[in-house]
Amino acid sequence: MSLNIPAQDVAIEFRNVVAGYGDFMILNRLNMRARRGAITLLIGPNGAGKSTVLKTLFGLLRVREGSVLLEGQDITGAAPKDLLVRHGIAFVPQGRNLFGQLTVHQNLELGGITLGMKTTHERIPEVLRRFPRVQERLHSQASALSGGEQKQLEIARAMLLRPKVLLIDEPSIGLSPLVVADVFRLLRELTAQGTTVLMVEQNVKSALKISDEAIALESGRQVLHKQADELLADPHIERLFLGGAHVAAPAAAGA
Amino acid sequence: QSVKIANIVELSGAGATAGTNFKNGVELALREINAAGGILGKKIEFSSLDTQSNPGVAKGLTQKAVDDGVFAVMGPVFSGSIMVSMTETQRAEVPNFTGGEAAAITQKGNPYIFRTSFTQTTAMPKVARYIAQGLKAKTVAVIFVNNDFGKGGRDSIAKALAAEGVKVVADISTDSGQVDFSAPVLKAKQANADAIFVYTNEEESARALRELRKQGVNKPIVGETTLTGQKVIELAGDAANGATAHVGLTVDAPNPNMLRFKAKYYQAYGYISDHNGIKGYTGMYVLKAAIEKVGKFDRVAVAKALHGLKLSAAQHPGVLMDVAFDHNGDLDRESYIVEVQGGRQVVKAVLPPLGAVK
Amino acid sequence: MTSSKLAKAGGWVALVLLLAVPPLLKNYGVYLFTYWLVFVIATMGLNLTVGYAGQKSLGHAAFFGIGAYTVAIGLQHGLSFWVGLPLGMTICFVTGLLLGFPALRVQTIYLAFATLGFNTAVWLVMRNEEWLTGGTFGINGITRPTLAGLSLNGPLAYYYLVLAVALVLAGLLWGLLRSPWGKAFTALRDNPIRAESLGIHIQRYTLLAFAIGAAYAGAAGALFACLVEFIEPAPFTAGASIMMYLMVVLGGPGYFLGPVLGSAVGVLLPEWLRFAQGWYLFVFGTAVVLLMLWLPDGLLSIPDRLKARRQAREASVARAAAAAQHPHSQGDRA
Amino acid sequence: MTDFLQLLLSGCATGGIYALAALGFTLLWQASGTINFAQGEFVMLPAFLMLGFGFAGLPLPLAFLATCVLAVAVLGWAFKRGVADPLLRHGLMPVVVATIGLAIALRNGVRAGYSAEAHPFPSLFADRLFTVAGVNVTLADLGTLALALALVLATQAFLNRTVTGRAMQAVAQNTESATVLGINVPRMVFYVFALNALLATAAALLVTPTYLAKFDMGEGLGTKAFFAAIIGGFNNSRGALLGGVIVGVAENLAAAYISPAYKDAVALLLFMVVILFKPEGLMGRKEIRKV
Amino acid sequence: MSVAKPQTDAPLLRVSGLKKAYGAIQAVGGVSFEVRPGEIFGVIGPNGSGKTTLFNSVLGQITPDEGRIELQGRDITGLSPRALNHLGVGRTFQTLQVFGKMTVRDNLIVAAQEHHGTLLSRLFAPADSGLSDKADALIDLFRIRHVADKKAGELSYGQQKLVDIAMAFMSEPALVLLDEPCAGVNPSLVGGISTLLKDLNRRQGGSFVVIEHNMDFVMDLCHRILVMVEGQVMAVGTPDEIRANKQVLDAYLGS
Ligand SMILES: Nc1ncnc2c1ncn2[C@@H]1O[C@H](COP(=O)(O)OP(=O)(O)OP(=O)(O)O)[C@@H](O)[C@H]1O
Ligand SMILES: Nc1ncnc2c1ncn2[C@@H]1O[C@H](COP(=O)(O)OP(=O)(O)OP(=O)(O)O)[C@@H](O)[C@H]1O
Ligand SMILES: [Mg+2]
Ligand SMILES: [Mg+2]
Repeated sequence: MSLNIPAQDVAIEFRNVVAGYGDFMILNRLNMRARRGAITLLIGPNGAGKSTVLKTLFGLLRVREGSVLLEGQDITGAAPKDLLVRHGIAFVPQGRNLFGQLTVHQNLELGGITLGMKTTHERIPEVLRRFPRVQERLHSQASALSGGEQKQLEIARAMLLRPKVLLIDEPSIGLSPLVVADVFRLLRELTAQGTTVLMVEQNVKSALKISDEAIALESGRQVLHKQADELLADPHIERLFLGGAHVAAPAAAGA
Repeated sequence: QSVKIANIVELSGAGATAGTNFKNGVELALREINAAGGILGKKIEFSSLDTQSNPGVAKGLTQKAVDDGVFAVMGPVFSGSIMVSMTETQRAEVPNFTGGEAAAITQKGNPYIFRTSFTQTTAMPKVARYIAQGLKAKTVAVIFVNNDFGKGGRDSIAKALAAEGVKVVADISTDSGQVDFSAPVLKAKQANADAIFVYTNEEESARALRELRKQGVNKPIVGETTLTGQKVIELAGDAANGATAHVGLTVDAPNPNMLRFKAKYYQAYGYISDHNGIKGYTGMYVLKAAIEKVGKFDRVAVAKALHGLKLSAAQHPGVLMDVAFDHNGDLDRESYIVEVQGGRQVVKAVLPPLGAVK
Repeated sequence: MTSSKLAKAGGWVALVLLLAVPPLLKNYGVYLFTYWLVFVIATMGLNLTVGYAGQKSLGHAAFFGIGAYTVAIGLQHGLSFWVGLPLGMTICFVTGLLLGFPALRVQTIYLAFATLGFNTAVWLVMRNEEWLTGGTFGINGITRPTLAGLSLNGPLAYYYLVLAVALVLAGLLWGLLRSPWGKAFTALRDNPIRAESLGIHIQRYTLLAFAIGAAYAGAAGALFACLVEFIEPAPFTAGASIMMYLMVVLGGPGYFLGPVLGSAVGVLLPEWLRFAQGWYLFVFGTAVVLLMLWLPDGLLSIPDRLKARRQAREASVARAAAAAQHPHSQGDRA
Repeated sequence: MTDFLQLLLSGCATGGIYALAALGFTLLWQASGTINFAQGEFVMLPAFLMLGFGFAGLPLPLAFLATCVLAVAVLGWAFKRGVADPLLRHGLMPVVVATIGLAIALRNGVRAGYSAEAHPFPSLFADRLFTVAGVNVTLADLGTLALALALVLATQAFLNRTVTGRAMQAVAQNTESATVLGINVPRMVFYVFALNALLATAAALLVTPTYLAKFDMGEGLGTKAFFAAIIGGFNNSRGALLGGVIVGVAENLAAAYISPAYKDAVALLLFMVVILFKPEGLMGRKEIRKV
Repeated sequence: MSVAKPQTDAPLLRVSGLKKAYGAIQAVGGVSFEVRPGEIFGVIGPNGSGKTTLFNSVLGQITPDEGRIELQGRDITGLSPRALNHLGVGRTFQTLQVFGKMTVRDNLIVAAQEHHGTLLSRLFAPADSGLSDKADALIDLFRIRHVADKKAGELSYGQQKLVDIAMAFMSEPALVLLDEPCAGVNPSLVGGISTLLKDLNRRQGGSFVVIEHNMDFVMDLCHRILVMVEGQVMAVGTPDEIRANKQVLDAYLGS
């Protein structure tokens, strides 16, 4: 079922967590652990609850039952600001999350609001070196950027924080292959410096290649937790964890 | 045993200030009357209802009053509302006292409607006479507020001035609630008339007076009751000095009854009544006198008795000044030409009632 | 299922009450009921424009006024109410089409601003063009219509006329909203860009949403003029439009019966609060704030809220069951 | 020419008054994404509070300071907790309607609880009259205009130059993103409304001597200010000043040279033209790219 | 999987000399290409290379500065998105564009209703315009039956993406332009989409233009591929040619 992670190496732990939207519970007594200083990949079909896991962890959704632990410390119910400032968690959500009417540079500044302006201004050039495309558009209004440029800006913004724990939801959406590779490389570097990464990806095969462990989610429950390379080597991977088992050959549309 | 009277007035919306004054006057009178044993031994029950300055609501409330079997209705003050509500009181044969000054109200042949003040058609000739004969002016600039009150006044003064051979050389409309009077005043100034006639509500009157002073206008400024009211003087300060007006009802009238009323009103409500307060107060006492004259609570008889009724302030101190009603329900009594001097209204001339002149 | 049955049952009960209660009331009660129905008609139209089609209109009272003045001026010139009513609706429909054009250029709050300006312009004309509208003196002596020799002058008779018109117009609106048009309006509200790329003629539907809504206001205005038997510009200010908007939002924008409740709050509630004396409008304003806080999506969102909650619970249970049954659930793999 | 200048100057002074009230609209739109239909009442209430403190014997500056404190508590904090917090996430409509209700309640609360009369209000400026090139101006005219300008520029600078100001705008544009970045959303929202309350109090101080303290002063003021804000640019503080002055001057010129009865129509015409051809307002910023 | 060869060589869509600039940024700088009837045409390129701008120009969403667009020989430059839709051109969006407050089923029905009858006849048509069956077929095809009666705005990212794609197919367009259809979609469904497109292409001769960063998908699906870089066409060719193009490898694919 689950990989055994020694207690002192557990960075994130969900214990019987129930959470959802209004009365619709998405996570059903979810138990899950992620290893410190590693990339843990969260996979599962659309609607499995992957994004919900990240939102719950980051305090955007209320935990109805159970508890969430960070390095053994109970952080259930903590506010996002505290998680960011005190626990060093950063979150890059799915979809658009920019301030469209502000410039790219202003977006970056806001990303560093918890650091103070001085530190932020010091770090911005350093981060921008990683994302030349964003650098070129520094004084454009953020809503004018292309889809992929916006995503890059969002990731760059999170990097300013030098987080201890990075939650990143489908970074590859909209990114061109070279940039995806760059971002993945960046994530590896972060873990080398001790950052814990919890990543959701549908681009499973490439993501597995750079991940340490993988957790598969279905209907709000963990259905598997394995070493990434082990999973990659599994000949049944398609069928089992990517929803392959349920794929029927589609009939012709509407005809 | 008690008798109901409904006070249907503008307590919110554009007419709130006028309506509230009227209502306070009525209530003050009613409290006094009840304290003194009521009318014909019966206590008066009264309710005050807010028309929101909206004729549609006024109509409904009048129906409500009629449904409740009130003996008489006091109000509303705004002409538009009274036009609507008085058809309801007429239908139910309920005497109705209004504060409205539009001439049309009493020209519909409604035997149940009665004034509490002059109509514009009676007041304006007096003003016109003062302008023509007192000031010897040949030309006048008219600044009026663009609502039924102001427009009605403008129409009346224009006619009255024409009758006196005075020319209106500028006809300037303003908005109710207008803040900046520089354009109207400038136009009046440009017209270079011998006198300026200002017919707006109290607050706007104050603003107009201030702007007139600011732009250094030194022509006589004449108006009606609303130009020199206590409120205007309070709001306009020094700029009010020198303004002259024909005043039908004023708490500064040289009349002991009026001074007593002024004091009682101030004691009850913490501010000085304007003419609408006097309208409500005297209206209620006129009604009382009429009922007592008839000797019973009979609506039709009371309405009949009111036509042609003459009341003297000596016998009926509550009416404050001698007053007479004609067959239309319009009233007649003496009035004043006042001038603001040193922050006070000073009576320059007492004009006898029209009836006394003829 | 049950909630829609409940709604239907509620509708029937309401209809019976509407038919049977007024005869038991005194004049004032009947007058209030009629006044309320007039506003129901007007806000039904606004609900189409604002609630269904998502066009932020703050100029509805202008159409209300145009309807009222059409009938009043028509009567002055010997035109029967029965001609004035459809004429008023037609003029409003056409004016609505014209007002729709700005809506093609600007959206959201900017559209609200534009319509607000339109309302003020119409109001200025009503106030200043004395030769036509009577200016601030208004138009007096508006008579109520007769139908087939039957006078509708009495309060009750006139009430039933207004009720009949309200029911007919409600029926028409219901049919319209159930047709594909209804979906097109909603699509327009939710995402005009996507709608257009799916071949929906958003210009046409926008104009229609305005024009039809305006026609309803015109009908209401015509009935209003005859109800009060006097009109002046005051009830047709931008402030009146804002009150109508308030009624729609309070009742529940995009809910068919929202205007019925919303108008009740806007028209009847102040009357019920009269016991609070001088404070009644204060209480009313406070009540509006509290209602909004309690039900931000309007009074009629209650059933939806309950339904959504129930569905959410069912979905949760189903999801939990699916999770529990899952072949790969915890423990079956080493 | 002198007459024209006189009108122009008076119009500017009135425009300054409109601008002060309009500033509240632009601030709330930029920094909280709301439209407050009770903005006029937010000026009216402090005016009465100041009068009240005045009666209690405080000199005007002290009364102003005391009112600032009270306004921040009531129009800032209480408004945020009571209205903004629960309703902001439901979009614009419910907030708008709640503020309409609030306006009704405030207006009629003051009327029923205090007075339906207009009350004179002491002016900050001495009653001095200047004549420059034949044009008469009062010290109050000039002072109001100058202070309006200062407040507008200060607000603009605060919103665009400081990180806090920008964080406030960020919250208005995308609350969830702001949360994700660790911006203290509730605090920013409070700042917005506190600032709005302060500006409203300052506006009350400057506006009321002309407008007079009256329960319904907010109605007229609010409408004019609303139009001014739109003409100038709803998402730009400097736009409030420009719009205010345009409305003030247009009214005056129209009343003098076109038709007093239709003087509002000129501002209205301008307003319509602006909306149709530059909906974001003369100084407003256009939003780009939708898909 | 064998793919039907294009039937004729007369172009279905011809774009010539298309340009669009935003200030100093030349988003599309003179792009020309042809899509043949029955062809599946890929558009790839780095982030910000102008792909979405190209789509929006072709589809009337924005007005190009220069250039001409023809559909089956007919000039369609400057036509509105609605007009193009009625000419049989469907599209999907890079950013989520669904009707958030309508149910998934209604989203699909409204997507095709304007293709039936006249404005007036639609006023008297049944609520679903007789499209329920078709909608259900697509719901099954995209495996969103369990959320078919939910409001589209309450779905997960991937689910909304599927709804968006399904909508484009409701009116059976002859040409569909898809902007990153696979972003955020589960791999098994990516396969499903691919199969669907091939199927429609083979059976009904449907033509498609696809922007995608998922190279496996593009290379497997498309007959020809256009590579855009910095608003210019870098290469056009079959997947094999593109894969072998050194320039493309450097600029976009990586090795
Ligand atoms: N705001 C919301 N309100 C109600 N239900 C929601 C909401 N957001 C998501 N859901 C539901 O929660 C479930 C899980 O959503 P979630 O976004 O966590 O999925 P996911 O695993 O991230 O999917 P994807 O791969 O498509 O992003 C879905 O069934 C979705 O319908
Ligand atoms: N409205 C706009 N204003 C200014 N610049 C714009 C605008 N729209 C697009 N751009 C710029 O034009 C370029 C092309 O954008 P486009 O969205 O077409 O790229 P794309 O190829 O679709 O990229 P991606 O793969 O990231 O989606 C980008 O650099 C973008 O910043
Ligand atoms: Mg997700
Ligand atoms: Mg793109």
